[in-house]
Amino acid sequence: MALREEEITSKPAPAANVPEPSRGFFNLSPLNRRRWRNFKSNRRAYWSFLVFSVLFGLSLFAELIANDKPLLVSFRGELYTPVFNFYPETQFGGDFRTEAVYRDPEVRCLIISGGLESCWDDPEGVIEDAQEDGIVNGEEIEQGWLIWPIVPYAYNTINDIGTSAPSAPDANHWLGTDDTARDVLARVIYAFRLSVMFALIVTVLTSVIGIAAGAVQGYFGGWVDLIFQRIIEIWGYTPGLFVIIIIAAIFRMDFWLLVFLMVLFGWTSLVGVVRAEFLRARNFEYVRAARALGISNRVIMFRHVLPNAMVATLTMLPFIVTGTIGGLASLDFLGFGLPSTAPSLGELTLQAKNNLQAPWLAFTAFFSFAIMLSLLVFIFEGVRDAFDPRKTFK
Amino acid sequence: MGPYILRRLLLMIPTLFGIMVINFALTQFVPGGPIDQVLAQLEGEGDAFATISGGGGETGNIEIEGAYQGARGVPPRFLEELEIQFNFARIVCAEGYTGIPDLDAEECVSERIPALERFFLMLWDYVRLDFGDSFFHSESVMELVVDKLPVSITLGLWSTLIAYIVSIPLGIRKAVSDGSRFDTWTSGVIIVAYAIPGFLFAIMLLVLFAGGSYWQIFPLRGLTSPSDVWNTLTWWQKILDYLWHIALPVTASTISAFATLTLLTKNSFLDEIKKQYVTTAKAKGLTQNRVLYGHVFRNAMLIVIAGFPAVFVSVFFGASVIIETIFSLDGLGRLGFEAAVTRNYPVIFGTLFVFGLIGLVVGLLSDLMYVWIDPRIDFETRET
Amino acid sequence: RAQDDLIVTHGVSTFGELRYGPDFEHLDYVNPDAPKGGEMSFSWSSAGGSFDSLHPFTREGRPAVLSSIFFESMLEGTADEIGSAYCLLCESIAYPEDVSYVIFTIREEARFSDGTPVTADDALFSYEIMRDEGLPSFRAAIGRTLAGAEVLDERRIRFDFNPEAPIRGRIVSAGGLTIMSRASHEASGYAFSDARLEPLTGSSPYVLQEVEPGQRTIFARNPDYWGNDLPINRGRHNFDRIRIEYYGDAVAAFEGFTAGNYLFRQESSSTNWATSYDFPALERGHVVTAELPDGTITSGQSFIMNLRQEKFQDVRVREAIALMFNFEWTNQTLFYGLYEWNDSFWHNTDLAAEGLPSEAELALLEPLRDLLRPEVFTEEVFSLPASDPNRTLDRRKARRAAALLEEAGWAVGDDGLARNTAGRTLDVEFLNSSPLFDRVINPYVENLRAIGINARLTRVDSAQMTQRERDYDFDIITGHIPMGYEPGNGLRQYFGSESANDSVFNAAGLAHPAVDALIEHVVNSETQEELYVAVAALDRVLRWERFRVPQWFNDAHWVAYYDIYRYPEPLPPYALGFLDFWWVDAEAEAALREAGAF
Amino acid sequence: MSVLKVRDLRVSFTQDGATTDAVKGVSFTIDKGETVALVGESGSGKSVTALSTVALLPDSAKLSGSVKYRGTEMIGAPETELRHVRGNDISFIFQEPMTSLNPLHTLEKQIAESLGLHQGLRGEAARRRIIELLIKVGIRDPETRLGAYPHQLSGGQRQRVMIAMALANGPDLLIADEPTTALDVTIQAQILELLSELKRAEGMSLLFITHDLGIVRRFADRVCVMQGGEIVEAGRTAEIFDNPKHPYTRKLLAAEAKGGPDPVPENAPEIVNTHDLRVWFPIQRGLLRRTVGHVKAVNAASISVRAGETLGVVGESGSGKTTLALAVMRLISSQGPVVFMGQDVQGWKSGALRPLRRDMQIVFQDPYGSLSPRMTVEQIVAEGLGVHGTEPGQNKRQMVADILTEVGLDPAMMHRYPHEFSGGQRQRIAIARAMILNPKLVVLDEPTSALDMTVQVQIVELLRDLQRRHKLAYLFISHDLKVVRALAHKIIVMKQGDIVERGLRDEIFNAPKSEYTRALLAAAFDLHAKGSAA
Ligand SMILES: Nc1ncnc2c1ncn2[C@@H]1O[C@H](COP(=O)(O)OP(=O)(O)OP(=O)(O)O)[C@@H](O)[C@H]1O
Ligand SMILES: Nc1ncnc2c1ncn2[C@@H]1O[C@H](COP(=O)(O)OP(=O)(O)OP(=O)(O)O)[C@@H](O)[C@H]1O
Ligand SMILES: [Mg+2]
Ligand SMILES: [Mg+2]
Repeated sequence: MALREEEITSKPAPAANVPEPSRGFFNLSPLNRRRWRNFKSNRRAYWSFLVFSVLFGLSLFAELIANDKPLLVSFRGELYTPVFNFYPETQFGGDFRTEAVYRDPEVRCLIISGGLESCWDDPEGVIEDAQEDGIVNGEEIEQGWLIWPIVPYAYNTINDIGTSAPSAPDANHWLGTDDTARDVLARVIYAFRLSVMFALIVTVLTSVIGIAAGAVQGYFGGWVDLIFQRIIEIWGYTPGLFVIIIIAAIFRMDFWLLVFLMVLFGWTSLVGVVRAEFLRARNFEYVRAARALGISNRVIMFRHVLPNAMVATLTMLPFIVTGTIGGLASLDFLGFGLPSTAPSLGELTLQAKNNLQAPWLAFTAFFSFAIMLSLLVFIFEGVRDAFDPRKTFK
Repeated sequence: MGPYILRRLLLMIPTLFGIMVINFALTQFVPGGPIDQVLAQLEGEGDAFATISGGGGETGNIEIEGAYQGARGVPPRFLEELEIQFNFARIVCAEGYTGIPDLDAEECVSERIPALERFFLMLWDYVRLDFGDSFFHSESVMELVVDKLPVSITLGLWSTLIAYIVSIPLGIRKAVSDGSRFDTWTSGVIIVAYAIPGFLFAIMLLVLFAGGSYWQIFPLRGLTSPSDVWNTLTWWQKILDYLWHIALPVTASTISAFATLTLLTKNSFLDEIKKQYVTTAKAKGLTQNRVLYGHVFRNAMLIVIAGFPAVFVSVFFGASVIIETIFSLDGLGRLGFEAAVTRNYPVIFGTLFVFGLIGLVVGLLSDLMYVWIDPRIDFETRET
Repeated sequence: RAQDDLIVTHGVSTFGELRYGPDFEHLDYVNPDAPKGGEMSFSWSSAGGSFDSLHPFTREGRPAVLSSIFFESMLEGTADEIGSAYCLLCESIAYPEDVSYVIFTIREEARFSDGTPVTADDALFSYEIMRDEGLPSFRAAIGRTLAGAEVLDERRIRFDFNPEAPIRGRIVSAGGLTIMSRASHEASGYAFSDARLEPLTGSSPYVLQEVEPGQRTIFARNPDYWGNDLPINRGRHNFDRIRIEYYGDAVAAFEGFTAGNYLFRQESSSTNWATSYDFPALERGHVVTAELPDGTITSGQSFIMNLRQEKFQDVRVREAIALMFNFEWTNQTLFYGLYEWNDSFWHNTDLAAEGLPSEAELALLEPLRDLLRPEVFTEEVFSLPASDPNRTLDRRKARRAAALLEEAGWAVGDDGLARNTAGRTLDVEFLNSSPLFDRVINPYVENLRAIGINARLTRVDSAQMTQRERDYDFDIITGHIPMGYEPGNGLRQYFGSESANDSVFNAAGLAHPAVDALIEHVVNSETQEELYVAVAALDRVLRWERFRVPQWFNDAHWVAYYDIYRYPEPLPPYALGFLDFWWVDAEAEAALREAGAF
Repeated sequence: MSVLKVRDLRVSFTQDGATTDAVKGVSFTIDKGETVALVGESGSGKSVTALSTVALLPDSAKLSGSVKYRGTEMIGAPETELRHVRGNDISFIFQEPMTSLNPLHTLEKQIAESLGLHQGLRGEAARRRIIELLIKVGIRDPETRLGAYPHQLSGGQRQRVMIAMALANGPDLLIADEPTTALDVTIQAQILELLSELKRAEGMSLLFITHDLGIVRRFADRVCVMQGGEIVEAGRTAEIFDNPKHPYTRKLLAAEAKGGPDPVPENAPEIVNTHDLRVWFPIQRGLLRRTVGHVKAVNAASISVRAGETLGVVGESGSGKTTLALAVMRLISSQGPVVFMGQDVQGWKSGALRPLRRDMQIVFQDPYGSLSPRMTVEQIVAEGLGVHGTEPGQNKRQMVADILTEVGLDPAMMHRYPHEFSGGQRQRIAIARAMILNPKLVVLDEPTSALDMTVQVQIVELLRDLQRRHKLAYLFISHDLKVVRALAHKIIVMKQGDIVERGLRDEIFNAPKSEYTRALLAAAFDLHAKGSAA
């Protein structure tokens, strides 16, 4: 074994220059790239993430997917976009100056037939006639058309279903209708967006505040902890319901007000665990080492301690998300949530409870929750793995 | 530690005071007070549970007892009496009036008591452990609470216990076999269980296993059989009877509790299980279970175990109104909900005070538990 | 006063003849040979399905259902007459021509359930305690009618009436007083206003057998009941036991029925009635369902507009709003077509106004012509046109409503909202505390928006609802305007100007001099004809005011029961009587028990 | 028959897509009663080899080859079998005792567990045996120490607990991975004596991993020299020492920290000075944790270090060296003034102290514990730069790479997490982290304990070089008197919290005054003398 002297020396040749590793992908640092790779190698998490993103992304365009206004209307040769613009019925030769109700046969007839008078008597007949050959009663008409979204109902469209609501799924209403004769599918699409947005915003805010508060308490201890904890205790015993009633009596409930209220009463939920983790972690040797380095407390808390105290937070996050949706539901339940026209998964669940004879409501509610929660849990599991330095994938 | 505990105990006084102040202040602003509620009830409305218990027709209430004849309405005098009864007002009599203050007397009038004074009167009563009477029950607040305890304890205790007993070992196993098929399907199951909305699940259980349409296995309501049956049972039959009754409600209130706890356990374990000291423990030749339960457990379970007392209390507070309603159980959940809806302030404040106190003590205990679990923990500042 | 001036009778009626003479054998609608025995059981799940008191005369505590079952009163009404009452505890009623007082003579054999005789002193006690410590509404009613009472002897008591009290209801209201035993109250150790689970002693056929709060109450027939042989009691009180099961939740209660935990059920939800009655016991024929006609007056359930608000001053706006409620669609889509429309304030009775005003009505209306709308005289009484049941938005009605709005100065602008000349939108808020009504109001709101009204629904909790109602801080609420068969003083509370700003019953805040005048006519009418005419005129005027949008009512009792109960046919118009004159068919019961139905 | 037979063992770690071959085909055998020493470069795969014998490597490791314990194959053996062998037949002393003990178990519990498991000893019997063991490994007042948690022990004490734990069951084969690095020479001697005793009495075999060639020479029967994952040379101890064949072996044997520190200029400013510094740890008992007494870790320590000067701190294990260091760094509370660059920083808030921190750095005795597990080495080393700012024109990454190179690490490894390194590598990371800031004062708590001689020499050179260039002041704690001699200008000797002697380097080494110092020196040089004599 002939080794040359240089090879033996344990001192590697001085690295004259370490090139900046190429930062291709999203410009991630090597560490983040490693995390991203870890995340991706958890197939379950990765797919969940994709599916969730797609679902949420789609629901952002709910207005184009489920709406009771056509996407595009051609009337007398001109194009209209009812989804984005307000057109009174008079625009199409009708008699109301309020917004045209496009799903009304009369209005549809007016559009298709280019504004025929006979629409008032027999809209269906005229439509059929017009679509057949473009000639109604022997007269040539300026044929118009409407392009509908996939689901031609909005979340608050009250449908004429001909039977009693809630009605079972059928060709028109794929998931049936709810107890107010509104299309369940359309409501779920909007509800998914609303609930998820709501929950994500609330969760992000509550966890940021909650983690910060817990971290400060646990890390500094002493009087900071004592006083802060007391404040939280006092806060914890504040009857949120009453505050909400008071606020609701003063303002009209809307999305952002509810977000505010939920955050106001939700941020304490993480404080306890984060505080406990910090109380423990601040004794670790590496925290001492960081302090010896002269790193500021803030950085120590968030760069050194937090990642190692993240378990609880990451585990709880998906549950906070769904818990928030559930909280919204209970508020709806008591009548302090969003107005009952607003689409929310909570409202759907309540309807399910009150209409056991209409199991499609329960199934829809349940599957929406189950799918969403599973996706979130799996995603956060992946995130946890990605941040686990010891995680290995085979 | 001694001085710290003393400090915490002393701080409970201002904390409790703060809690009471905030709550009292808030109730001053809540629209609709107890008097409105009395009036609503006298008019046959104001059923606090109408929203929860469901049912009810779209037409007015069905009157079983024929409505009494005569006009409806409330004399103003009655309102005054109510105000006095509810301690919103008191009778003051002109000077020189002797005898018992009475609204009927010429010299006496009812005078509203300022909020601040009411607050301190109330606190003074509480300090003397007098929690007053419910506005609506003709029972003292404490009696009410004691009446409702068995239900809450039953639901709370059992579901908490079951949740812990199942979730912790399950979480540990999942951590050990992270990524395996077992891990995946158990995750699936607990998530699905969690995703079922609790009250829907409760109703489903009720309809399936207690109603007359499917399998009539369990009773529909109550904690035990009615007293005529109950009194004939031997003690072990009583236990069976009790278990038989609580099976459905406890299942319903436990079902969703597994998910968080299991995953919390799993993730905490995952974090610890690869640390150096675990290798040491393995090198000692310990069985896997002893490594897991003897070594990792305590390190991993800080959050879970330390949270236990808090969970225990929250079980009382958060006792589910809906589960209680569905299974016709009269517990604190319903008491609290009803009190909030009917603005039954003595009950609200009384329970708040007592539970607040218990909560604060338990909070302290749980902090001490941290120290017991991990002796490195203390609560002092690190400004050395 | 000389005894012989007095009219002595076994019963009284406000107008006209008594149906039953002094020597009647039994009430016409009962089965005099109904077998005694068995048990009637039903469930209760409102108010949280619990109770903590068996003392219904105080505001404290939550009294159990039927907790006044223990008590009887001097007089007893019947289910096939209006305004008649017959002696029950009393042997005879005696009163002077001017009805300034009434003397009841208590039957010799009348006994409380503890065996002690019912005395005039007990009646006095009952009167006094209810007057001084009873529920405020009792107090108000008693105080208004009765001036005092006096024990004449062991068995005779005299009640004096307030001279202002309308003559019509005097005797009935005195005779309706619940009679309880003074001794039992004094021995109870409770203040009268305390809630409690040991009821006061009464004289009725039922006594308490078992009470378990939150679970059940059982009332048992008193075998020693003193009045078993009274003609008025024949064929009645047939059940040995009445059992009431309490459930916290409506679904649980229903499941209890399907499981045979109780055997009689009256359904109140249209959805349930239409969809839930298909469980095994029913399919096996153990349970039968029936829709039994209900001849009672409706409760006047309506959307009520708050006339105190500027925007509702114009009757055209009110009519436009009313037009947009599509009852037919609502009924078909939301209620399985089970309800009826209650157009009149006296719907389902002979008192309602119809068509053009009659001569007699005109006689009352003519003097008020200046105060009234011309259409009252010229057109048929106002009634909303029927809508298309298949479409939420009835274009015909919408067009009419839009035109009315426009006429009233609310033109629809470029944003699709109606605005007045000041540029304000027409904001209409529905205030509601019941989640059940969301599904009714939401489509209505959508319809209103379709004609440019900026409508919305606000749901609040019941305490806040009460407060806002009392502060008149609302636009439209759902309310009841329950009218009686013999309306009287109560009308002032509902429609009188004096109550417009201090009564919750006059929710609309109606203050209309013509209405006030007509109420006087009603109150002072002395014969049934007079009354009917006056009420019809009032109904007509009220309806033309268009301040309420009638909702609906149920013209039948929806009942389901295990096939062991029987009832006399035909049922009387004014009561279902399942606790009163139904009975158990013992054979059928045995058969079902055999079959394992319960 | 051989107790352990390793054939062509290969271990590689897969992380981040790339594989690192840590062990590349190692073969050796250990016979009954034999001591085999595994020496070699830091990071050459010694620990990994040792751990793989009873399958204790992390999941990311892939191993092949064969390890036979008394004829039974260990690689791929079922868990139950391994469990039986572990702790009972093969005992382990881990390289990093600081992190290897369960932080939440008391000392008593940690040892009792092994006893209970393999010998069924419980209660009083177990306790007696524990005390006996603790006395054997030289822990003072064992009775009072039974309830102590690892964090309340000094580095050396923890290591001795580790040893006691490993010896508790009288193993057949003891694998000792640098068992004496944190021990002072007297205790070290005592421990080695104990091991020989066991060898003699019970025929225990030993796989001994160490950097201390003196010990190897005195103690081992055979030596395997490892480099870069391979055994480059193996043979009987005497042969290897007398006649090393492989160039690396030759180099290793030749390496020794020689020379002395450069003289300190007369007028050098004083960087730090303490006067009667005192640290007493309360002893708490019971649920309420009442204070029942104090561990007087440091009593009235007065020290002073000038720019360019090195103060060596030596003394028995548990004598308060680390505590003193932490107190000087103001990382634990203490009483008495700590004057840093002319300012008494005692009682300053951490915020006020922060700007000064750039000038005072510390290398912890437990490098593993002092590295944040979720940060990469790059982040760890660069962190201080981030706080205190880099001078313009400097590239952080480049600076990290340079300092890593200087401490002998491959900069390519800087994206790894701390747990992916060997003990010695981690120690060097800790040194790099402190040095990158160019501080004025560096407290080095046993900075070379896990380094092989060649690297040690390199580090000593580096330290000297930096001191020369930047006039650094060092507070240098070590048990290795040779390194102390090579670096320190002044020396203090500590014993049970007191400074028992202080003086210039030569005074202490040549004319020790106190009894204790004499004993210490005797033990040290006697040990080594014996070693070189053999
Ligand atoms: N988990 C791991 N992942 C990746 N590489 C690792 C891992 N553990 C060890 N290594 C690498 O394997 C090589 C051998 O490490 P080992 O711990 O066996 O060294 P050693 O000879 O014990 O060194 P020292 O004397 O410094 O303790 C080192 O280069 C180290 O960086
Ligand atoms: N947090 C603590 N609580 C109680 N005692 C402690 C604590 N930390 C250290 N000690 C004790 O203080 C004494 C001094 O410990 P220190 O770590 O300073 O020793 P050392 O000189 O560094 O020893 P070694 O050479 O073994 O590292 C020891 O007896 C130790 O047990
Ligand atoms: Mg090593
Ligand atoms: Mg030390």
